[in-house]
Amino acid sequence: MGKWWSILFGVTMIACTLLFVVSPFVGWWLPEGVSTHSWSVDLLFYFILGITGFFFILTEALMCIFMYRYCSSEKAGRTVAHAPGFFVRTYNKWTPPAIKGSIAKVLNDPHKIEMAWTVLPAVILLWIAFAQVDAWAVIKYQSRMPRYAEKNQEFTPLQIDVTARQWEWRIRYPSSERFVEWMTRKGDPEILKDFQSFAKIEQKDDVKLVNELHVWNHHPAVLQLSTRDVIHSFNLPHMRVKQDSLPGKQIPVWFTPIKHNTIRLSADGDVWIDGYNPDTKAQDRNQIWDLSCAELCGWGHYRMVGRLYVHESQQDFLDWLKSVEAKMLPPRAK
Amino acid sequence: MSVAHPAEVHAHPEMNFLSKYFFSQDHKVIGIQFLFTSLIFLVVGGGLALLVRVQLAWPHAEIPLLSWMFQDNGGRMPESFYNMLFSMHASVMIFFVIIPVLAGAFGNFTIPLMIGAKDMAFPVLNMLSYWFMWPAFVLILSSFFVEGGGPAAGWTSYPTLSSVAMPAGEGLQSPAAPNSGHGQVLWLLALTFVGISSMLGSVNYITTIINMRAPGMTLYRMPMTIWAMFITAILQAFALPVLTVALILQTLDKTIGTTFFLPDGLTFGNWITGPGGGQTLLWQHLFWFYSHPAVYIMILPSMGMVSDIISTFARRPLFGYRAMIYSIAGIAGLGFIVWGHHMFQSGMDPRLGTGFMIATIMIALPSAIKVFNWLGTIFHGNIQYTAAMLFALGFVALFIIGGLSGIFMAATPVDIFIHDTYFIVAHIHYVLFTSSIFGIFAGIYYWFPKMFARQMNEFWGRVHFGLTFVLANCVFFPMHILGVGGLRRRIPDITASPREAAFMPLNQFITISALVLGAVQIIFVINFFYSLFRGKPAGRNPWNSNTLEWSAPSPPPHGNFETVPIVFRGPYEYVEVEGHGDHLPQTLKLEGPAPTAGH
Amino acid sequence: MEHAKLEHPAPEHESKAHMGIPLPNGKLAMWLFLVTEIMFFTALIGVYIIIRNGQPTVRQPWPTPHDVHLVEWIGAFNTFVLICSSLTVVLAHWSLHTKNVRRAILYIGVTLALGCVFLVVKAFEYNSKFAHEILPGRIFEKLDGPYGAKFVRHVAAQLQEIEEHHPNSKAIGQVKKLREEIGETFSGLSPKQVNERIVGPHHVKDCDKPERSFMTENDKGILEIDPDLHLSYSIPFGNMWASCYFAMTGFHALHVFGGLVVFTVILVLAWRGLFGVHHELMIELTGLYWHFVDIVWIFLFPLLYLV
Amino acid sequence: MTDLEHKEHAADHGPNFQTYIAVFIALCVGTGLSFLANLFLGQGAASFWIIMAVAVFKATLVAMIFMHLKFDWGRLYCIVIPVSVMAVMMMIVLLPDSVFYWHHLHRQQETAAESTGH
Repeated sequence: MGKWWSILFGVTMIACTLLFVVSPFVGWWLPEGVSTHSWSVDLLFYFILGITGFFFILTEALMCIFMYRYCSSEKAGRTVAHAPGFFVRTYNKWTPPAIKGSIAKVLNDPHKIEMAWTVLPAVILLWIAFAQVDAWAVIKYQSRMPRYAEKNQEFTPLQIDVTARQWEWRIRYPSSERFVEWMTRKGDPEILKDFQSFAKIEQKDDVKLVNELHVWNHHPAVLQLSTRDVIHSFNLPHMRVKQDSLPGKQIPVWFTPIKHNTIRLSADGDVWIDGYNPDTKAQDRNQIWDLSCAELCGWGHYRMVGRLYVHESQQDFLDWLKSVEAKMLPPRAK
Repeated sequence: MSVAHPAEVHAHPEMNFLSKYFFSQDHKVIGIQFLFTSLIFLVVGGGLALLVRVQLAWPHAEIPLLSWMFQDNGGRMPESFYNMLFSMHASVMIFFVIIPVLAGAFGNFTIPLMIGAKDMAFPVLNMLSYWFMWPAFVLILSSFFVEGGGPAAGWTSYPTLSSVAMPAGEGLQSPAAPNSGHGQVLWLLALTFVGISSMLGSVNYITTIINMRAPGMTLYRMPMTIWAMFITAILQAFALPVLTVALILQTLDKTIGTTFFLPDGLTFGNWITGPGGGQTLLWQHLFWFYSHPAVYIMILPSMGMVSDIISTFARRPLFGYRAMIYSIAGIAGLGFIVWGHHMFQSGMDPRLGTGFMIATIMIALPSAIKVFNWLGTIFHGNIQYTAAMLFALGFVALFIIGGLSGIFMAATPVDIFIHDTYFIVAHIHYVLFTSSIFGIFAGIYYWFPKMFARQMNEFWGRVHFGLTFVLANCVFFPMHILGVGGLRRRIPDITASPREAAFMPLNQFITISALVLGAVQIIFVINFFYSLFRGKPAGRNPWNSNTLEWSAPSPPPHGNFETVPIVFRGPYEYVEVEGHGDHLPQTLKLEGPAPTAGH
Repeated sequence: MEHAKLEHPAPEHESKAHMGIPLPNGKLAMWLFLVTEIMFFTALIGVYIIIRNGQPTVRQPWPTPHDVHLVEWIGAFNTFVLICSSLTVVLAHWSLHTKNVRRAILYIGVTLALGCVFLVVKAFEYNSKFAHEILPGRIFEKLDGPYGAKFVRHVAAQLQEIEEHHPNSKAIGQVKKLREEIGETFSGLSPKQVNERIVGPHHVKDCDKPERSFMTENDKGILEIDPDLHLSYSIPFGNMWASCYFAMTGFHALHVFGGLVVFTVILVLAWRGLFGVHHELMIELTGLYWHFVDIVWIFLFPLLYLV
Repeated sequence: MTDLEHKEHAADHGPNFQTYIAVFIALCVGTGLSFLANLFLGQGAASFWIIMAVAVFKATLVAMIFMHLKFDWGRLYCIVIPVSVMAVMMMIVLLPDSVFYWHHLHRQQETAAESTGH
């Protein structure tokens, strides 16, 4: 009867493991990674998944085997025929060791086993920990973020101001004129100042949109994140970006897309198709990338969802920016 | 160098019903009081969880039983009500179920019995620590019924969502979240009372364990339960005051217009808040400075109890007794320097994040040692599958999952994706439900004979375990998959984003499992109450356990032991000895050469 | 492992009633209680340090004691009072130890009196804060936008009251002039200029400097001439200061009050003739608590009044 | 054994009257010193360190002599040391985040904003 329990444990654990094996094939898995961050984040995820998976299977299997093997038999009652010495020796010195051979040398000294299963996991855990440091630094450290090109050969990141409020993302882009100046007049101290003050000072001809984040492919984008009311969390799951925005603070976030999902439908018009899949050349729901809020921010939290549009090239982005500007009301005369 | 103290426990005269069961100063009665009140709250918290699950699985359907409350909303649950549900579910489960049961009920019941004391060091203080819970009970329950309903800012209650208040004279309702008004203030006050109660308890526990042990009960002869309770009490003494300060400051923010957690000039609709100067991150730091150690407060006692139970029913000495103690102490020590891992994405200095990450990942080490030691204990054992043992083994099997999934979130880059998704929900429930609550179940099945002098029905106990074990995995394991898929937590309607809507089938499976899991607990309730009155009478020591409490009569009278027990050996010497079987109680003095404890 | 040191060799002591360290339970528990209290005040002081230093702007300084009507010597006097009370309570314990019960009661009485003096001084301090509206949420600290207009209206009302109730003030001339300048429509002067008139050009913070000042270097603000007038002025981070001040000193005062209750109980016991040498432990524990309250003030005084 | 008993003996007696008075005088002098430091040096790094050092010194004196910690040290160190460590850690560990990091970020942005003349 007792052995039945180890089978129940075993079957349940196997079912759990199988779920992890099967679900990627059903589409319940990491969303497609489309930024430079996603490569390192996913790699580390699989790295940890491998190690933890191995130890999960190892320990659960050992446990089920022990539960099966050392089940008290009804007949024998509560007494054990003979206890192997190396456990008893931990507490008592009466029973002689029972196991012989080379393994016995380790096993017979419980301190050695304990050292072994302390040091080995410690090394593995430290390895896991230090494997993370660089990826984290690249994604989050201020000092590692792309900054304004101070020399001509560098390239300037796109800078966007994102302000969260209950329950929408308000996104502010530089005007097309200003944008072109940023991108062309590199190394100019005047432009540097303008670039650095963009997040602090709003100008009348800035382009403002709600819940629509536009960037272009293979170019770093720096988002200046702030909030007007409560804590929100800027979450781009496909880009592996997540950062809380704090009331009263401004936090830069960056990423570089490696895939685009937006294309111009007609050469002369301003109609853009999103969810465009470069492989199948068609609109695809999986290519609709969301920009959501990941931190509870009130009752509308769940529907604080915007969209991310990645254009194919800088020119496409500029075209789009101009098409939005054209639709905007002309700024009031000064 | 021990000192004889005057008897702290005076002879108890015959008492009437009220002073015996309500205003009792007897640690056992207080423990049982904690147990009963907390089990009632377990039902409340479980009910809230089931409502949460129902809403998640069928977001556009009417809510059964409660739809009359939401006539304006077409019978569907409003979003703010959903937020209230999960906030209260977490608060109730953490502060009114797990902590009171583990520290309050089992701590009170086991500590004097297992160290061989007559009672706690300060019985009146002990009684007060229970009665300080009552204002908390009343406040937290009344928060459901005040204007605006209960708090809806999550159990973490992050400002400014929770703490922003209307301009002076416009009431307490919050412009950010309609629920976070009166309900929030009541919640804050209730938690303050819980904190005071726990602080009183922890001072008492530490004093009792240090100074009230029976002769011969050296520190390294204490059972793991006592070690765990001891270290838990230390954690509470150090961490709780910080939470108390945070709660008081947020209450002041909410009521009299201070701005500790409120920066300047925020905009809510048409209203701009006045000058501030506070910091929202400060709350998170203070809150997690307590609440991360609180996670260990919620798991360490379970670990201790499980160690005792596994050793008893495997009829083997606990493997690596000292390593177990050191690893508990290590978890507790490291637990104070890892709170930042809740805040990796919060806007904290990312360089601090690196430091916190390394400390956090290293905390998996003592946990791993404990798991290996439990496995080492059942290795070559003679395992008896009682209900208590099954829950203890279930604890080990599922704590492994909870521990391993923690590494994902401790790793900062992976946490960027995992943070605030269902992965964390899976993790906390593997640690808190399938570990802490399994430990509680194991403890109840194990100590029930000592508490009430009757045994619970073993057959139904095993049925209860089998169903709970399988269903708990059905409920919580798929949440890992949801998290890996990036499903955000704390959202009432996953169809708001098409990407997340794909997880609907899995969500519905989880909900159905959760409903069945809830129903299965009825077996336990019936078994509990039936056994209370009709159960098989238990002798002093139905499990042939070695620890000290089993040498007292069942139930132990006031003063616990007939004579002061004298301890001669460690708690886990389940070793075959000529003429004694494998049962060597701690009070047993063997003839011949004294059994050196090996250490 | 520090606990190992607590352990004592078992076998010889099996006849004794308990294991444990040679400290009475009460003393151990009192120290553990003090541990929770230390963490409590640490968190409060930590919050204060973070809030005070965490202000990102350099132009808006944290208020000086002068800005918020805090008088250093009163704080120093209160420190002295508490130190005296610490001495008397320890002497009470010492007297009881040397079996001199009457002197112990006397010392306890003096301690109670000193504690009361502390609270009375504190009450006067609080009263002056209330009178000058230095309360959380009531202090004007920004003079831009709608806050500025509110500030001018508030000052105008205060000026009117001064004219009515304090016509003999030294600064009455300036008060009348300022009220005229503000005018009926509250638009005569900008809020920053009104603030400058009140505090004087030397005391205006950088962030509150008006763009055009009508005051010369030699002009004095109204409050410089008559500091007792109840006039609001801009205190950057004043609300935050007041929040911290009241939270910290308030909880400290509550602890002082708790100590006074215990001393009163002891005196009542003594009055009924129940107090004796067997209360030595109780006096020692009360003393431990009282010294802790003293230590908290030893840190609060410099943190709030001096640095 | 005798050593411990001796210690207990000492704890019973504690310091004598003269010690208490000496400590009291030291505390008063300390208070005066910090008051004067503030009066003459004003607010600045020098007076800050003097005043805080005096405060720590005073607190140590009260704890050691008045609270008899010096005599109970052998039994209470395992409570006092951890709480001191925790208390100091609690205050220091928040500084890098809540103070320095945001000072740094904000100053960068502010100088950028000011340099454009707004």
